[in-house]
Amino acid sequence: MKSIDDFSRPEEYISPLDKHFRSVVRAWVDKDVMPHRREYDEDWKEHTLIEPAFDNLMANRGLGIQKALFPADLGGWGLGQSDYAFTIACTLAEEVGRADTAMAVAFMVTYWPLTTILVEPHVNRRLAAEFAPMFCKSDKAVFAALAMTEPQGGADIENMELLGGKTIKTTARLDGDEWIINGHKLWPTNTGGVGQLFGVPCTTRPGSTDPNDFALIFVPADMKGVTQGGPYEKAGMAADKNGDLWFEDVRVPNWYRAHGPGKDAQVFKEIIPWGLVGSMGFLVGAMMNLYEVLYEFVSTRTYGNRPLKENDAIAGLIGRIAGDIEVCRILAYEGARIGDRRNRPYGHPLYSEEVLAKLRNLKDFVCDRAVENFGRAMDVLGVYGPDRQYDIEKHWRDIKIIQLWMGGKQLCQMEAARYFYNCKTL
Amino acid sequence: MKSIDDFSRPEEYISPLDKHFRSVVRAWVDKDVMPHRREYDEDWKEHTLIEPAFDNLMANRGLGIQKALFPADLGGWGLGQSDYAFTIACTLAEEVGRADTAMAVAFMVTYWPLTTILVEPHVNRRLAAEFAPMFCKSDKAVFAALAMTEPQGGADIENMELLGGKTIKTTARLDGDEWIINGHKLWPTNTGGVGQLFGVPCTTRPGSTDPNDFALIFVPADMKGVTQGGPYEKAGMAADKNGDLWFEDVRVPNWYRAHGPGKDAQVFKEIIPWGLVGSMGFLVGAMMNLYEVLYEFVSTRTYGNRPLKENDAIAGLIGRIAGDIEVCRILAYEGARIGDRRNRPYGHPLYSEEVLAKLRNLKDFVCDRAVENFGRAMDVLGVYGPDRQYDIEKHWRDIKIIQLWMGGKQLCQMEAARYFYNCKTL
Amino acid sequence: MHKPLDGLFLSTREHIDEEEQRIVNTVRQWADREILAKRLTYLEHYEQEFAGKRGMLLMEIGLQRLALSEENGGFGWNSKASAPCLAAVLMEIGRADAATAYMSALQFTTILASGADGTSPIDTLISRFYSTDKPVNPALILPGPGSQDEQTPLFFGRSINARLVHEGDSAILFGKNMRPAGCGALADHFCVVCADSAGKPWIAFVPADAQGIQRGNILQETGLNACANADITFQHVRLPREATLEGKETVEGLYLWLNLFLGATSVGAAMNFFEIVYDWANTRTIKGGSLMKENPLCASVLADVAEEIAIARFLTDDLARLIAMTASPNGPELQNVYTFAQIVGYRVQQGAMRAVNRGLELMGSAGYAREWHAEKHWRDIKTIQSYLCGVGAEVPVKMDTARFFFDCREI
Amino acid sequence: MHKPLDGLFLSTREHIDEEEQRIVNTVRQWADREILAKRLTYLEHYEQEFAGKRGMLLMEIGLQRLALSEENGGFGWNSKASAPCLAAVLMEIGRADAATAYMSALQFTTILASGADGTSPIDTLISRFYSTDKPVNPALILPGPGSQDEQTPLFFGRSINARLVHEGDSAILFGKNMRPAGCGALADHFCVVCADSAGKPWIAFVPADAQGIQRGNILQETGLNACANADITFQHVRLPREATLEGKETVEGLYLWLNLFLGATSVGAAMNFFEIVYDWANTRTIKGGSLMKENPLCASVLADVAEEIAIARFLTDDLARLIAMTASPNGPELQNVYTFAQIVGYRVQQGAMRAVNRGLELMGSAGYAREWHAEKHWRDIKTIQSYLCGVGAEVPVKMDTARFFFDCREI
Repeated sequence: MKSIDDFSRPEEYISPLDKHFRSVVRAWVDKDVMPHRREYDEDWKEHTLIEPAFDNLMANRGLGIQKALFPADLGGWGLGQSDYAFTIACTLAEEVGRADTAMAVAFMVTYWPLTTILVEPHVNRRLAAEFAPMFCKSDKAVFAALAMTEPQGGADIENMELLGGKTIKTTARLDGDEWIINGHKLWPTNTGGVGQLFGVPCTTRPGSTDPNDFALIFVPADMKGVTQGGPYEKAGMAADKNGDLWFEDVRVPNWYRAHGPGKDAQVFKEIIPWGLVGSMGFLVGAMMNLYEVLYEFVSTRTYGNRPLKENDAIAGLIGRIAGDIEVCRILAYEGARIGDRRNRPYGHPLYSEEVLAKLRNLKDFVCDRAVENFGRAMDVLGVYGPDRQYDIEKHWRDIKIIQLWMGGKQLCQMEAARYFYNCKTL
Repeated sequence: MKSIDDFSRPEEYISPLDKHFRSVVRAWVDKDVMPHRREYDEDWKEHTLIEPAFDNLMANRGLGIQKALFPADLGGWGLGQSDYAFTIACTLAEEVGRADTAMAVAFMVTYWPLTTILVEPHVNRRLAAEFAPMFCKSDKAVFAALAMTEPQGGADIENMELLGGKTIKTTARLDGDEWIINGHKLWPTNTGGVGQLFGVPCTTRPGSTDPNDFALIFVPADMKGVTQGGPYEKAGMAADKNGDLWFEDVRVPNWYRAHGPGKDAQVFKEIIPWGLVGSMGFLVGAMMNLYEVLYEFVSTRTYGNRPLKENDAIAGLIGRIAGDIEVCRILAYEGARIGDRRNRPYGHPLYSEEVLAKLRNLKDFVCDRAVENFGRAMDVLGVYGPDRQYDIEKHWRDIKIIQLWMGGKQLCQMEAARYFYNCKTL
Repeated sequence: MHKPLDGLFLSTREHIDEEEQRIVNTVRQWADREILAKRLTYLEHYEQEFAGKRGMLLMEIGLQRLALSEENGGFGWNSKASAPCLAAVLMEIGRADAATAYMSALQFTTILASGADGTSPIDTLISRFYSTDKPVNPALILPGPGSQDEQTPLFFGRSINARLVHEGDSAILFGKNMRPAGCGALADHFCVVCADSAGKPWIAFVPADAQGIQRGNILQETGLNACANADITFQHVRLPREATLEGKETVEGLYLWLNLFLGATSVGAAMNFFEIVYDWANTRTIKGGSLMKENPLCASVLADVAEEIAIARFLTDDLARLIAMTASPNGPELQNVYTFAQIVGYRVQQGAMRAVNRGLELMGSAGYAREWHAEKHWRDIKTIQSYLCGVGAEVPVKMDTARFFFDCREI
Repeated sequence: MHKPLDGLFLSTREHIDEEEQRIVNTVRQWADREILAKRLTYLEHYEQEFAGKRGMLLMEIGLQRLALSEENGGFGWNSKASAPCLAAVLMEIGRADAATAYMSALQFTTILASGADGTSPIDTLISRFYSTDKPVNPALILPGPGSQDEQTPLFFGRSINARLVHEGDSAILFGKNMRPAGCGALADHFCVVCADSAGKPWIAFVPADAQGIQRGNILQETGLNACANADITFQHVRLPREATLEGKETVEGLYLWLNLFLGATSVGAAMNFFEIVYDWANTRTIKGGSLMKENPLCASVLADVAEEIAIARFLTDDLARLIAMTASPNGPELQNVYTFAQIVGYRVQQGAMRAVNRGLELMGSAGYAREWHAEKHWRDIKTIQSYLCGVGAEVPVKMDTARFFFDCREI
């Protein structure tokens, strides 16, 4: 049998650490996730099964991967300094996403706000030192969240290009050496009770489009005035809790702001590429699992009394699925490399229109292929397609949300169009 | 305006020579092809306009690019020895294909049979020396052809994996120190009167599937017994002449066979990756031109009295077209790199199932996107879509043939399925 | 949304008379009052409240006897001419709840595929079974995937996994761990496509209380959650001979009805999805203030939603009319209508699914949250689509199509 | 191929009577005998031989007067109720030659969009124009792309590039370098969508010999080569007032007919493409010996060809029936049918195009060589599709759809 590792990657881009990361995470997946993932849907509220698995991946008592971005001298692995940070992120997203994309997103979103203060060239040493113990010394999985979305406006915050933050309703007011934060966020990954640190985009002057008025402020969940609602019930992605988040006169030290006026808006733009590359990694991972399941099914079940895969028409159909996985994997790693080129002479900064538009386009493309191919695969399984025991239907429910998040498909389309056609009014 | 060069390529793969090749070919395209290409359709039989342009590209009096693969000591440029041979081929295919994919295929197919004797590690010095003067010293464009297809069987010859050559009807019989060749080929690029050297796949034992009985023999067009019919009239691709080719007791020296028993079958398999990467390059080039034309149209023509591109729905549609071009370009260069990895420890030989299946898949994918996007673009132009002055409809007619050649879409699908699902009976 | 759907989604229905339309309207009222108006309640207390509503539909409104012949105590919508009316009714139920419609679709399929002529023994048998004051839960066991290690009789490539042996006046049924298209866990009867020892296909009507039936564990499935499913084993299940019906044409007839009824079910569900999206697009703002529906890109996605549903509904109506036409002496032949039923059936599911997938793109997390109900339609329709495929996605239908149009003999 | 197409591609046509069917059959005989049987000859000597065949169709068989009212000397297929028959006739012509059918489609559109009531002045005017013994070449100038540097009146977003000024009993027409949807170079008349000074749309019927008309050079276009096209300029072209018709509804009506007729034309061409593919698949061998049609992958491509055509034909028939239904007092409203006509029109072209694109995949170089004729259908249908889009691909139709279904006001 061909293995999932036979799908192409751009070999010249791969980190020397890739093999190591991949193998330890895959071992964890096979031991801690695969045997239980079919029960995750019923565990959406309590995370009785899910939490221990996270501990084994993220915390000190397990692989300890939650410290990866922190500088080595603060107890982390120093991946924030790596030339391959995006490529490794893609690898991790793939390996965890293969088992459960919700788990992958919950785990990786923990890095998300931290990229703004831990990844070269934007390391904020003081904040890094402040939060390092929380992540590097814990025997429990510790989750962070990026609290973007607000009740009105949906994807508006992600639409920084167009709106410049003018719709942000969450406010930060400087009072002496403290920020006072007020606002209501909803749906961030790692809320619903699990988040322990929030990166909170807010405005210092409501209605302003001046980037200097945009602030990204870190708020530990145990500060007074922070309230997390319970998790929403969703069609899938049970391992990722989402809920409401209220900030009521929450006070944090003034140096909890990521970088300061102007720079905050820039680093906020720079998180988008991470989210897009991660999304592609999740999808490719899920599709690699799709391939494994499908391979087994088409080899053992029959049409016309011959294995499905030996019927030329079905072979054509499943061949297209495998071919799309191949294509998407190449694109995901090319996307990761676009990120890793950020510090190179022939690369572009993460906040550049070029990087944002190209990654939006690739993410949109990979999402479409994933939605299409999981749907097709369920039909190949036919009466067995909707059965959770066959593992495809869970992915089918889960991956649709990847298409919908971060502003969804239409925002991707608009950013790509703006870039390629120099549109002025979209 | 964004330029066509803003579409992504994997920067780490690009040859140091890329910039040079690209600029000289683009200058030739803009001077010798662009002003005349709208008249090429009527020039399909005579090539009155087309031939001088070829001379300027290929022959000594022009860029002399037809000698590129020959070793430097034989008067060529030595690209057969380059680590970037596939990547450069992709670049050339792109640049010429941007103007006219038929021209691109006619020019590049000249290299096609020659790859089997001029590219490392399969250089046949004696044959190289024999044919070098023909290509390196001419002031006229000199065309070679690979005469595969036979009247019955269609794509059967390209389907070597399955049929092992058993359907080949063209025979080669050794008579003393000469091969005697008999057979009928049709549709090869660069026949219809223009071919001066043919690579002829034939069998030394009709009906055999033994690779040792497969022979690839070079036949100059002026040998006794070689007859070329006139060019067929086609829906497009006027710069590429195709016709019938008859061999009647044609005698060539026995050392005109590419390499010998076994090895010939292997090098014949190895031509397929060249054809597939070239095909992708042609398509990406044509799509880059599509982007140029479309950009202009959507910027100057209106819907709702605003430029088409400023309507969000049309922007979404044309954004998808640009996004697909981006995707296809990444895939084409990744495909080229798969070829250029052939001599590397982490690469695979050109004849391997892995390389063939993956490139078939990529080519199939890029073809589908091209057919789809040219069709869509014509509709964006609406009443102007079918007008040759807008340059898209010609590409639309031309690129469909790229989907159909080399065994067509279904053969690609089958090879990919066989590889990914280990199918035994397809 | 406060617009009549009929005014939006045109139909070429001309075969429904006033009496029939009254029944359609009654079902619509049931849907509006009993289900749609109370939907959020059901989300929390599904089991308790919802089952009763289905009872009201089947018993009080009487839908369980709708497709039974008048001779056997039914409403008499038991002929091919009733196809448009039955489809119209299922659209209305599907709009309220796809699972409820799905079960009625299986009921109708069972009844009509078995002839429903009012006189044959099997019709009498089935009619008696359905003439009860409790909702009957039906399940279908169709030809579908085979297993690597066994050769089965085939219905156009699909494996027939149940075997039938006739013994005098009895028929004995065998089959191991067969996967029904839904409802296996709660079925009161099975309608089973099986094969005799010569490989010829039959349909068998199997009451669930017959001796020798084993059910597997309840499966967790994507959608149609009210149609709890489980694998079924028949171990020497003895039936009266009149509970079986012979022939390839019988099975073709079954698919013909099934495609129509499941098409109507999914179109109904998709129409309610349209209503949800309509409300969303008419209240949601984007880009800091403008209504979503006024953005051309969003509008083009909305158009996709409406277009796919409109086309799916047209095609469903076309299929219903074609079936009705086969009742007339100059009507088209069964083999022909069978092929079209397969094509239309698969295209309708595909269209409905695309409509929902596109609509969800605009709803962000609301599309995904249970609360908004959009995701239920998405899961339900997908489940119906996969069930109907049987195995190999659309390939079996493609093979049917090529066989008919191009005279293929070996595929 | 030696099978009757009607037996393969079912239709739900019920509105064609025997008399009407006879005309359809006559056209089919013309197609078979005069065109299909002699196709290879035409390839070489198109101009000389082919024009005469169109004359035979229009004059001897009389199709030029088919859609004229009886009052004005026509056959009387001039009402909405004739939609199914007219579509059926166009399918038969399209099967023989899309360009010939295209020109008839433009004739029918001109006549029916102008009322064709047998009494109005414009109907009389047009009828007189068509009552000649030479084939009339029609051209349409539709709303479409605008130019960056000018604001034009709009028909639902599409630019109306011709202007109309009324002066007493005359109407004066202006317009510069306008691109007709085919036939501009050889038109005997133009049917022009134009706008008055208030921006209100009109239709104008313009004989080509009117003063002030300039034609540009003949364009080289993808397909429909017999419909030689050229840009048209109207410089103060004076028409009698009765050659103009007012109102948005008039233009909606024009699109409604155009979508139906071009749909029928493309479906007809696609059906002949089906016949070509049928023959190919039944003779071509692959994989060293087996018939192409017996390979499941090829069969699934063949199925796509048949399926797309079958669905396109169904939808065309549906649209024809819907139009016929508007003739009855309880029929659907124009705005509604307009939207469906746009949807169906675009889907039919898309389906026909996909059928051909898929079929070509199997034909290798034969699909591409002029000799096999497959490529002509491919070019012709693509040309019709692009013409019908007008500008912006399917976006204008999507906007129409969203506007109707979701009450958008600003798009």
